[in-house]
Amino acid sequence: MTDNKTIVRPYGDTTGDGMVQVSFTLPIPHDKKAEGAALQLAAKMGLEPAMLVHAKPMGGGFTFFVVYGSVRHLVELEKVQVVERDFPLLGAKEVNAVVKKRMRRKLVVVGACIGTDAHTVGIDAILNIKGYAGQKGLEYYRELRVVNLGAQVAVPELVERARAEKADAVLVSQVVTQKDAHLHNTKEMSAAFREAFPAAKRPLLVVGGPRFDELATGELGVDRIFGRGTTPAEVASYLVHALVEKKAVPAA
Amino acid sequence: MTDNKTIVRPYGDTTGDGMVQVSFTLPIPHDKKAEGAALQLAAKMGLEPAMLVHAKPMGGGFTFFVVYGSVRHLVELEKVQVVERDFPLLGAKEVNAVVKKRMRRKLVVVGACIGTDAHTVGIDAILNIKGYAGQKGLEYYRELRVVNLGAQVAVPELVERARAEKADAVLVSQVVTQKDAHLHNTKEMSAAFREAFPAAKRPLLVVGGPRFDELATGELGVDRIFGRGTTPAEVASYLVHALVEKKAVPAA
Amino acid sequence: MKLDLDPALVRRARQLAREAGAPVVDMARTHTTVSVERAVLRLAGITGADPDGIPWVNRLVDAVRNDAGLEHGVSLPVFHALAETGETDLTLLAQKAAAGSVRFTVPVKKDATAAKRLARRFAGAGIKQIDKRRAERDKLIKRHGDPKQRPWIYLIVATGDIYEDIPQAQAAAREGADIIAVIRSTGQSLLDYVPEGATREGFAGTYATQENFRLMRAALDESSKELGRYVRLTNYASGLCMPEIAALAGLQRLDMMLNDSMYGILFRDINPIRTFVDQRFSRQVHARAGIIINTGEDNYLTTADAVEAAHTVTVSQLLNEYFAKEAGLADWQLGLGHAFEINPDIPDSFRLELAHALLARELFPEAPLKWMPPTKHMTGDVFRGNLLDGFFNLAGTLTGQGILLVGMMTEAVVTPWLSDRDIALQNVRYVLGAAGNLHEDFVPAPGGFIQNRANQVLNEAITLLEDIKADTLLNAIADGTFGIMKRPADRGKGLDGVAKQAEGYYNPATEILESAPAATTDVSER
Amino acid sequence: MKLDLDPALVRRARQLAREAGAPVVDMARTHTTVSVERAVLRLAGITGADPDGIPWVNRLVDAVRNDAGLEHGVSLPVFHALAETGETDLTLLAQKAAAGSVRFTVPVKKDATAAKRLARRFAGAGIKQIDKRRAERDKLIKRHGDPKQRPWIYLIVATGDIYEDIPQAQAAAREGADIIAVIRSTGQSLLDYVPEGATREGFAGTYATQENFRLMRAALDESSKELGRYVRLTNYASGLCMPEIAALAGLQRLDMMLNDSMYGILFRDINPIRTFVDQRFSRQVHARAGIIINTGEDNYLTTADAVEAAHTVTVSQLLNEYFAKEAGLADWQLGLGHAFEINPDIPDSFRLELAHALLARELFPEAPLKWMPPTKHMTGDVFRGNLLDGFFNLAGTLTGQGILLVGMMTEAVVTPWLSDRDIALQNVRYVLGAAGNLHEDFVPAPGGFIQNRANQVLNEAITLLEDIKADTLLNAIADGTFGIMKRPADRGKGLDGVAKQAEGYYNPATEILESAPAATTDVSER
Ligand code: B12
Ligand code: B12
Ligand SMILES: Cc1ncc(COP(=O)(O)O)c(C=O)c1O
Ligand SMILES: Cc1ncc(COP(=O)(O)O)c(C=O)c1O
Repeated sequence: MTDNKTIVRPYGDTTGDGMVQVSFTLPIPHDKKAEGAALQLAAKMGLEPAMLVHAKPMGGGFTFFVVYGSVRHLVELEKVQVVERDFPLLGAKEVNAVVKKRMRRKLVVVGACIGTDAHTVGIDAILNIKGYAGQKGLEYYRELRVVNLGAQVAVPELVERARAEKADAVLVSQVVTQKDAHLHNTKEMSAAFREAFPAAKRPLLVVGGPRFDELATGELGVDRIFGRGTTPAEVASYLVHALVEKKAVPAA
Repeated sequence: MTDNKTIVRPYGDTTGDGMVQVSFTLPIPHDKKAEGAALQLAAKMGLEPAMLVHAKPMGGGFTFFVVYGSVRHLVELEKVQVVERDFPLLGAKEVNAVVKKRMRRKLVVVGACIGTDAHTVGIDAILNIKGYAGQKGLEYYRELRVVNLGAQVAVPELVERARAEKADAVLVSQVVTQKDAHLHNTKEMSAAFREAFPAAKRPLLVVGGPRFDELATGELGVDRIFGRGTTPAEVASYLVHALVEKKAVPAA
Repeated sequence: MKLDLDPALVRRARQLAREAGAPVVDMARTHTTVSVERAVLRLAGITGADPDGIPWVNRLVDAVRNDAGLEHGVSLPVFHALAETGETDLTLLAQKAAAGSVRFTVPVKKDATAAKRLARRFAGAGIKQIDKRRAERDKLIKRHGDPKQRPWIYLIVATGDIYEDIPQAQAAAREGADIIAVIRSTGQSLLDYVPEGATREGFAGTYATQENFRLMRAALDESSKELGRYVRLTNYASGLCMPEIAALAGLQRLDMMLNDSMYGILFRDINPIRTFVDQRFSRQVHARAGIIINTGEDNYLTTADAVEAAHTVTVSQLLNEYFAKEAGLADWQLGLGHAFEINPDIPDSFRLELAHALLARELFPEAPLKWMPPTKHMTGDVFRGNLLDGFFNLAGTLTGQGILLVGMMTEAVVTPWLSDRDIALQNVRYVLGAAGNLHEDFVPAPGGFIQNRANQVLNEAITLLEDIKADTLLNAIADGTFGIMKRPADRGKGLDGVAKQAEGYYNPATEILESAPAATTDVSER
Repeated sequence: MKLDLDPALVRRARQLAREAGAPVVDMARTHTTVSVERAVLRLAGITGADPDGIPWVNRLVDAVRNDAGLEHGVSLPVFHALAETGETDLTLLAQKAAAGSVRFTVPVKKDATAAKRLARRFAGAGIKQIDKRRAERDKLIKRHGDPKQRPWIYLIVATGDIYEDIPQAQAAAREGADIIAVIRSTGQSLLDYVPEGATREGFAGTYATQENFRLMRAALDESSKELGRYVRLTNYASGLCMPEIAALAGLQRLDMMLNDSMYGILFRDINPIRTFVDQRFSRQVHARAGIIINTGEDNYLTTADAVEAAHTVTVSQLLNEYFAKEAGLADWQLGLGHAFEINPDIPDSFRLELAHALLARELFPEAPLKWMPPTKHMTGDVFRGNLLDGFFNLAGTLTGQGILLVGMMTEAVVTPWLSDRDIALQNVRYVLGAAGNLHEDFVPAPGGFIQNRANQVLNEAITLLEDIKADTLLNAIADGTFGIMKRPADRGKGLDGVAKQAEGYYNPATEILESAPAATTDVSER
């Protein structure tokens, strides 16, 4: 495999075969027409030719399908957009040293699961000493002061605490995504901070959770988004980078 | 579920949510960019928003992905094309009666797996007395004479036997589809029959197997295609319909 | 018995649980909560909500509390006022109270006696209604029959919209589910009221309301008839409204309820005292209604490690058993929870699961144990997920679990899709059909890995129970003993809804529930 | 022994197989085939193909047969001609013969003695090459080690293109495969010659050629080094060129070969006599090369029902064992096949699988049984497919199988994709890691379902062997006893390539293989 490919296709068992697997349910009873409908959808998704390999009626009005086939789409690697880490990954010592030297006070982080979300394991993985994936959490960093508000924190309460604690950064976790709960809650949160703080004083807003699109900062009004498998060191390094190194005034 | 819907979308857990599951491999090592590439492909397939829920590096240069998301495509039921059964489904008795009365001789069927394909279970399911899905095969029909040539029959041999047996219909099975073997073999077969017989004398050409597109008769040069789960009665009924009822001269 | 447990050790474990739990029961007997009081009034017939969606029962209890405090219970003031105003309907009384035209006082002497009598009559009517529902259930089970196999197959619906939930539940029943659980919307458990009416707007779950209960139970009655098998319905009592939801469940003939003595404390940060008080009353109601409770030990293993913390599950099961029996529940009503949550990558993980599952089975031989699927170690790799679920199902049948909560391959992705449920049920059908009798050939080697592990967990549980007894359960909870969650007794939500009972506290429902024995359901039929 | 089989019955079964097989061995000893003769010449060093791709060995044997017939073997005429023409290279001789400039006769007397000596020298060189390869394998196994676990993990690649196969095979090895099998292109087994060179154009498999063997073996040697574990390579001997491919496999240090005494007859409609003759010679070569054979009983269960026909698998295994031992193979070389092909929808299907698998295990305690995954009842439902494969893996480890052919969730869809293999290996790793020691707790109930079923199958096998002995094996095959395929002895492909040996028939390779014992490989290391 050479690394300077710029266009690739999905790979089943031969380079360029474009093969993918798809499954879905249509809300129609199983018959030939339903199978045709499934193939129509596969065609619209770009599978050509598509093989309908499984169709299972479910409870009367629904049918589940499995389709295999070759997608005609090309993946253009040069056009791929990702949030690459644009800051150096630091160890705890380095983070502490930078904060101590440049801020001359503790960097204050306030964390919470907002809305009705009670999944604290993710934010705890980042904040608690215990940490994640073998790395200690931010509480372990001597020069950070961490206030973890836990689960189901209402947005006004979060804003108040952030103000009271003089938070440099607010870290929010959202795990439940049904009906886009995570997006609604995050937007509500960032709007509240924008309303409550003048642009220059607003704490850095960081949101995380397994189902975010890391590119969506603009849309959600936050400074950074962290996804699946984030480690504490990444977060700490980012905070130092954004708050100390860049001394960046977060975009309003 | 009403039956007069004309437009539907895939169904995850709510009407209209459009949710589908997709998996594929890209021939690139796993990193953030690869995940972005996977999301790009998902977007091209119409998933919007797409959630990349699994990425697994495989043997260095490949990454496997699982993506969930909502496809924007609509399934237009009115535009679905299928080969609906356009003939009545007859019992063995009726088939025998029609052949006896209208043909006044036995209807001759020659069957084979052609090319290098040795999967006889499918054609045997249609032809052998034992049959399939509780239905007896064509050998059981008193007024049909069945010559089953078995596996890996070369096309010239098939043409010769069809001529020698005065076949009314030739039934060909193709199960192996890698590199479109089934399509190549079928085309070769139909071309050979077209060359060997004048249009009016050419036997009815029927092909079957689990991965055919039943709409592809024109492209493959055959009269009918049968797919997954075909039953002997369907085939017998079709033969009677095409050879006796319609007295159709198959299109050249 | 495949584990060869020492009966003396088992007895000791149970004795310790009793001793560790007793002070908490004393506390529960001597306190009340806004939700307990609201539950009483719901049993007494109050319904409906104000134009803002706040139930009249909340308005009424708040009004009473304002005027007369909570410590005497609301029954005396409310029924005294009812008699005084000449009303016959509690809902109308609540409306009047909301309009400010009624004031509440704690009656004394003759007035008190009269109010008690009235309260007992009203509450008694509600409890009679529950008895009727229970008899109805018995009749329907007789008519349609119980599931043919053990474990019973338990399936979740969670669309957020009761009208999407219903067809999905019916489809699931058709595909083989014996029990349907309607998951609640996130956040409901922290609401200090029970929403009203049919709802379509939940997140990752559907609100638990009396009307939703009714709609779903009616739909499943249809399914039971269609399928010739009584399909059970489950919902959640846990949360700030545990007693009220228990009452509504009894009134709408739900069949099982999630009801854990500590879940609310640990996972919803509800005040410990509030929870223990609410829990006891709600269990008394469940006992009466013939409802099977489901406890929540599985949750501990999502925050703590399933191997390290295995003994905390055992301890919690023993405590849940003690609290449940004290509240009047019978063995057949104890759906004690445990889960298949060991990291699948560790060596012998499946045998460890078998050891833990068998330990629970043999410690609680008469209880319909609820076996919960892998969640923590599920990933977006849905193919692997379905495989893990298959081994979970296998462990369930090999160790004779009573209730199998069906795992979904999309556990780490979405709340279950219709097709996920279908695939999951197919998985269960395969495993139970192909290997449902394999327990006959499953004989843990004497002194071998499985027996040793089970005995180790039991011993660790006993040591922990000794510590808890010495230190008190409330302190143990404060220290993060369960699920690594630290919950001090003076913190957490809902504490302001708790009151120590005053002299003369009166609760007609408790009185009835503690005096008359629950209607007998033939246990052998369960 | 978990099944409590009656040793007298087992002895009887084995005795009957010997008696049923003996006439076929006699037949094999007294016939030769074009492919046996070509194999001898390949051992003697002929290589390459004419411009049309027809190997020179085919051209040469055809020429000899034309001039002198087949019944004396080709060695005498060929080496006589070699001596006569003064050539030293068989390939050049073949080219001359093709050009019509050599004619072949069967030498007599002194000429015959000289030709024999020459033939023995040439063939001996090839066999020495095979011995060298075997020693090389032993050395590499010592260096890199054998897999740590049983069963060994066996994986298929089948892209049709050797240059796609190679990276896929290496990726699979990295993910845990202990054995890589390169599936052959459809149709190759009916070619009466072995294609030449590296190939990229197979359908649903890659051509078996000496060069492809070499390329893949070299690639896997690299992988072995990288992984610190000797990765074995498998290909297919079966088909019209069984003896030649066996020779090429020995020369290129393949480690295992598909080699069944009846597969070609039943599933490729190859003439029974041709097959039995070819089979014996090819197994003698495998014996010498230290190659493990894989038999094909699994295939019967794709056309016949796995429950009804279970005993035909046992019978075939016993016959395969007899033929193999007669040809010089040792127990550790007998990868007898069987498969997980019972309809998963029938009750207790998994326990039936366990019974069948354990029967094979206990009948052939020293053989590295090859356990084949579900194929027939796999469907396009890949989620269910992965689950079934998991239970297949579980059955494999519970019953101590030697070689696990890894099942693919896409069995009913496509030849395996890279990702299918990865998912399948992950499945195997989970099952072996989580439940690899569960056999300790798997104790079929005495007189229970599993023991009864195993004994029933053994009894049915004995009855069938008695019938076969009475009726002859050739007639039994003609009657459709195996896989419901009817194959009369006078029909099928390749019959014209068979000749009864004449007086004075000479085959230097057979002579060497039957006299000198195969190099000893330390069995305990396997
Ligand atoms: C553990 C768990 C629970 C526990 C939570 C315990 C606790 N104290 O957190 C319990 C049992 C209580 C629970 C309950 C429920 N759960 Co839950 N739960 C899970 C489970 C199994 C694992 C989640 C987890 O802990 N992952 C491990 C952590 C480490 O990963 P993570 O959260 O992704 O965090 C990482 C990154 O995302 C990132 N990150 C996350 N947050 C943040 C924040 C910042 C600032 C940064 C920088 C990074 C960051 O860093 C972390 C480390 O890498 C998942 C299923 C699964 N396997 O994923 C379901 C799941 C999340 N739960 C779900 C649901 C629906 C619920 C309930 C609502 C069900 C109900 N109606 O009763 C309830 C109620 C919870 C509520 N009100 O929110 C759904 C959500 C569906 C959806 N996509 O909308 C899931 C996916 C299960 C399912 N398929 O239904 N759950
Ligand atoms: C049984 C089987 C075999 C048996 C075949 C025995 C025999 N005598 O047929 C054996 C073990 C010998 C075998 C060998 C091989 N097989 Co195979 N085999 C299968 C298997 C497990 C089942 C196929 C089957 O019998 N289906 C049941 C029948 C009833 O279904 P059907 O064929 O679809 O037929 C129905 C309809 O399609 C239709 N129909 C079919 N034909 C016709 C014809 C007419 C005229 C009509 C009207 C209808 C009709 O009616 C039938 C009844 O409804 C499939 C995997 C699977 N589960 O599908 C692989 C499979 C078909 N095999 C496969 C391969 C690659 C091979 C090999 C080439 C592998 C190798 N290189 O060694 C070999 C060689 C075979 C060869 N030369 O062709 C691949 C094909 C991949 C592809 N899509 O290209 C599959 C899909 C497995 C895989 N994933 O790799 N195989
Ligand atoms: C015992 C118990 N109660 C309640 C719940 C759900 O609680 P909530 O509705 O607060 O999310 C669970 C979690 O599954 C539980 O185990
Ligand atoms: C023993 C044996 N030989 C050969 C084959 C493959 O044969 P072919 O290459 O003819 O498809 C099989 C099938 O898997 C087999 O089991």
